Amino acid sequence: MKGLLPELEVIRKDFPILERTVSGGLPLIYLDSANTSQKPQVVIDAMVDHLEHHNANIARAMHTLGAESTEAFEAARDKVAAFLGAPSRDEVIFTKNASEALNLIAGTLAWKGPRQVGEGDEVVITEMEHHSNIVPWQLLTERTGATLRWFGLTDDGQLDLADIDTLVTERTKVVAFTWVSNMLGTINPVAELTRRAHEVGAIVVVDASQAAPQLPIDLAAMAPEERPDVVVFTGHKVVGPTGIGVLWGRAGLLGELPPFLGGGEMIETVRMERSTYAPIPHKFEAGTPPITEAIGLGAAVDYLGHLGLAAVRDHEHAITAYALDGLATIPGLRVLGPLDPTRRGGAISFEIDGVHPHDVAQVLDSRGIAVRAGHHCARPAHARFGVQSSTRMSSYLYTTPSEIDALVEALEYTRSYFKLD
Amino acid sequence: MKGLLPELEVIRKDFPILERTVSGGLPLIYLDSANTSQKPQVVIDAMVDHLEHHNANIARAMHTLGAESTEAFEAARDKVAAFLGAPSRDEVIFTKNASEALNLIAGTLAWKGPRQVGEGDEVVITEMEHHSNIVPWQLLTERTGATLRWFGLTDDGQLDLADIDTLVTERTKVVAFTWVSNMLGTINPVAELTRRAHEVGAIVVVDASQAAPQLPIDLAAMAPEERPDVVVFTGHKVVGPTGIGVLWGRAGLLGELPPFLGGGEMIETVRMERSTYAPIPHKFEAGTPPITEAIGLGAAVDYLGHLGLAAVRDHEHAITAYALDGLATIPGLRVLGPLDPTRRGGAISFEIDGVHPHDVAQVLDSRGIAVRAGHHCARPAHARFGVQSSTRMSSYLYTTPSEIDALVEALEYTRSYFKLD
Amino acid sequence: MSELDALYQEIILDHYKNPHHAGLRDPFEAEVHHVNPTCGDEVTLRVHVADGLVSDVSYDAVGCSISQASASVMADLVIGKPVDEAMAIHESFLTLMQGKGQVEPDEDVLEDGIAFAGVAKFPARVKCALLSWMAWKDATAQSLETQS
Amino acid sequence: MSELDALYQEIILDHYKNPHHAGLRDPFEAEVHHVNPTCGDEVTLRVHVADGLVSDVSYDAVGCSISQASASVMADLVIGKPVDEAMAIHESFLTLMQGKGQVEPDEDVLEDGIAFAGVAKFPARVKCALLSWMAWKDATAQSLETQS
Ligand SMILES: Cc1ncc(COP(=O)(O)O)c(C=O)c1O
Ligand SMILES: Cc1ncc(COP(=O)(O)O)c(C=O)c1O
Repeated sequence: MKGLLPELEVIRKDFPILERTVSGGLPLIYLDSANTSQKPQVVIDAMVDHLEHHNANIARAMHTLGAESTEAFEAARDKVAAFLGAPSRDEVIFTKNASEALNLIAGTLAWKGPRQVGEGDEVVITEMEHHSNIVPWQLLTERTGATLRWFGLTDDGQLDLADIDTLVTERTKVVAFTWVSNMLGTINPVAELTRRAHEVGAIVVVDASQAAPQLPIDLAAMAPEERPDVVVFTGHKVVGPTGIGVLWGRAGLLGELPPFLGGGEMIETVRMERSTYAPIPHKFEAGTPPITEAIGLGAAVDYLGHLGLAAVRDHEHAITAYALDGLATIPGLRVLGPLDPTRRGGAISFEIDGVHPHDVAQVLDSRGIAVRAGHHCARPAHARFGVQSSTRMSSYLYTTPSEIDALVEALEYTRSYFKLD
Repeated sequence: MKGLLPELEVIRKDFPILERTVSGGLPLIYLDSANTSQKPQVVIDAMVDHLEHHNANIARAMHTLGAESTEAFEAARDKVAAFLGAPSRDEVIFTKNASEALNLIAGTLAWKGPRQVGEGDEVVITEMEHHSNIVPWQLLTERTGATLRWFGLTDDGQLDLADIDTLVTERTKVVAFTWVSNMLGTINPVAELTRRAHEVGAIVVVDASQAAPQLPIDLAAMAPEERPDVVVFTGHKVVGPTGIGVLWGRAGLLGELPPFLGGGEMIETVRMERSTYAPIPHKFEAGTPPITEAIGLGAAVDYLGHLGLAAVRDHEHAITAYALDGLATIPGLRVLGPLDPTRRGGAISFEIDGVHPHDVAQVLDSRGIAVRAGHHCARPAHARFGVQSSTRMSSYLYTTPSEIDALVEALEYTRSYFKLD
Repeated sequence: MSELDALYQEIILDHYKNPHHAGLRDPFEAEVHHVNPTCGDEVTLRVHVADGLVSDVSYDAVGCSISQASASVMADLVIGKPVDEAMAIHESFLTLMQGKGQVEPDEDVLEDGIAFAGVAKFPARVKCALLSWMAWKDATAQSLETQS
Repeated sequence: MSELDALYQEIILDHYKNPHHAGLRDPFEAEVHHVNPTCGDEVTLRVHVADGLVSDVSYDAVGCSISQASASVMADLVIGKPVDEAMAIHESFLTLMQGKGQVEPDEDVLEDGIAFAGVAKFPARVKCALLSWMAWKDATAQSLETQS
């Protein structure tokens, strides 16, 4: 098959969990990578090496271990900056996950400052967002008296940009949207949306939680008017650990925002009456950061960089195309989202007439196949397509065509198990 | 020496980093545990086992790995609940560190709800707080128009409770203080302060970041009027990983607070117009939580429980008493904080006439001894004692008397290095 | 029997295909709406209590075979029973579900409900089986309050 | 020479015990206050620029031997120099400090400042050595703005 990563079997050996068996001895077929990715040995080893040999708190510590730990932590920031092509490494803020990163922006916009959102202002999101890119904006607008608006979706799972000029206006203070949908797989037109939002002076927040794992990103190479102001992603979906997320933000914007969490590390001077704050990135990193996790994430983006994000994307395209073909052979199966594999990400949500997604997932699990069933934290997008929930398969760089064959076969079996023929 | 942990040498073998050498072959003498503690093998192994064999996202996943991961994560919550003697396991919220936990409370009190803080209301803290228990309250009071007040300190490093009745009044909505000071070592009278605050209807927030590692805590055993409403601590100081903290809160109070971060997992139903929220603990756990880190923390509190917190406390007392005696032999050395070892925690900050703390720490580091120099994120307490910074030694359950001997000898050497005799 | 077959007992699939007492009916004292936030399964459920009896339970549910069948079996079991007895059946079902497969179900009490014994071995599905039971308990408590 | 002795060169300890140009003086166009948030070291620093020359630098500093000595050496080096040349010296000191011990210092440019070469091997102390230099750069930039 064209486009697959070379030496796929060797790559799979990097992931210890793929040796595992489930359901009484069946090999694990992990097709839930849009939920969380598996971890290569090199990421686990980087964390263990830190814990066993270099563990210390950072910045504050004046001793050898402290210096080693600080250097490793800040080197992880450099690696993440390189991964994103960030114009400056100080624009990379470590958070606990993508959700916190989105809340950081939405939360600070509520408070006094040049960017404060208030009555009469509007925030524009889309109907295909993950709950983590909906609820923070609901909280912001409810709490400040601003108005939340959103792009609807077309029947083939694209953003409906027909109303763009009535949605994005001078009242718009923020436009927030996902780069790649975790449910529909849709890849959104970041440059076009950003250009339009910038024309009206809005800031652009892009949720790259599903994009970062599978698309090359080069912020510095984007035209400034098409470059989002904020891009977030989460460590555990890019073969990194849990407990760490990333917010990249344009330095000028981050400088305008008031502090988010207060505490150690984010200060310049503290007096009981009043404190002053450190410059970015530290301004937004209160307390002891996820040190081991940042180091693990550094190893993770290095690993991806070594494979090459373009090669990972091609692999995802090849597997996704193959999967779409296979799924098309199942009677009564409907894919939700775009059908052109080159214009979508690797998450494929579908329903099967007559079997509830939970029941599909259960039968698949009994065959060793891990998929997700439910609303995938995208309930409004499900409602838009008139469904309560769906089954989702999501591949990643370690997925093989034969795993897709096994999925298709198991779906046939599911239909017969529930006596649908 | 009486009070030391039995089989201390065996316990030390649990901590791989203690085998390390620094500064060209010297054994590591780690006296910076109040900054962050070292990790036993069993904690590292629990994390590795999860990453290599059970990694999956929790709650959302319907497959075998997902069920295993969810069970391990929720079992960690049970372990933490047992560690604190929490009245209910649902009152245990995982955060990213103690700082986030404190910001969670301070942050949600700014918004509409029965506990909302506003103009005319007062928040009372103390002059010995860590910045993470100062800045969140400064942000809350500055942003809402409330007033921040604080307890001063006596010359021997105790809270000055003389003004308690003028400080804690019907205007007081929150009283927040540290259980054990990370700079002075002072153990504060939690029961007394809490009773008084409850009399005026204030909620009590206790920062147990330094207490949890070294004192037995049993919330259920406390008289309700003396039991704080919120207790927080941080994973990395209780031999657990970074990236995880704990907020225990009385269910009734947590129910009254509006959401903190919005996103996946914390919702009940999401519509574009409006969302409803899950009950605790999930209401306050937006996004993918620090799963591996929670599992590591579970192993950590199990490890401490196995040693017995009373035994750990006794060990700390014995080492602290021995250290105070040793430090008293150094000319020109002044300890900041209480001198009675049984009434203080194991962090000892001091200054030496004629040598700046940085320079002390540097010379100690060249002898393999790791201590902290600076303001230890407690700048107001330093200002109170008229110093810019101090040197801090902090022991833990793996500290031996001979390490204290080495410290005392190295301090003598420091004085001679800087030609102070 | 495979674990899968133990989960999807014939009884469950029958109730799923032909749910008993489905649809929303009058009269009722309380109506509740419960969701399983993990997967979005939902149930709207009404309870009518009269003379200490659970006179009617009616519902509108969207969800998987387990949650649908469970609603059907629950309605069968509690309709017409004294409230106390129905609550005891609820308790007994709850114990079965939380027993991780170690609890032996009592057929005299749970009737068709014993078919759910296999569900207890699938932690992720326990919530499905309990959704309508929890809704029923909630609605019944509210009904009793209305009356008092 | 041990690493410790390389850090605490005699020259550094001398400047620490007897800092040059210490104390705050008039006239000045800009006064800045810089802190090292990690440890709380502070410097208040004034710059007087006249006719393109750094006419005076005066300061009040609290901190460790490295940060104190660095302020003293810095003042020695820049006072009386044309602003451009002083900025070049600043650049050269910065390069030395960020060189992780790999950069060879130029004694003609840095004079006593070469004693800080050993500091570059201690990442945690680099900030100490740079505190007053950063304050000076900031204040000088402000002075020039005031004048234009
Ligand atoms: C008393 C006290 N409170 C709060 C904190 C903050 O903990 P963290 O940095 O893990 O948020 C610390 C430790 O740094 C502490 O010692
Ligand atoms: C598109 C998208 N946004 C945000 C998130 C939230 O990431 P996290 O749960 O790590 O905060 C996810 C994944 O769950 C996602 O797929």
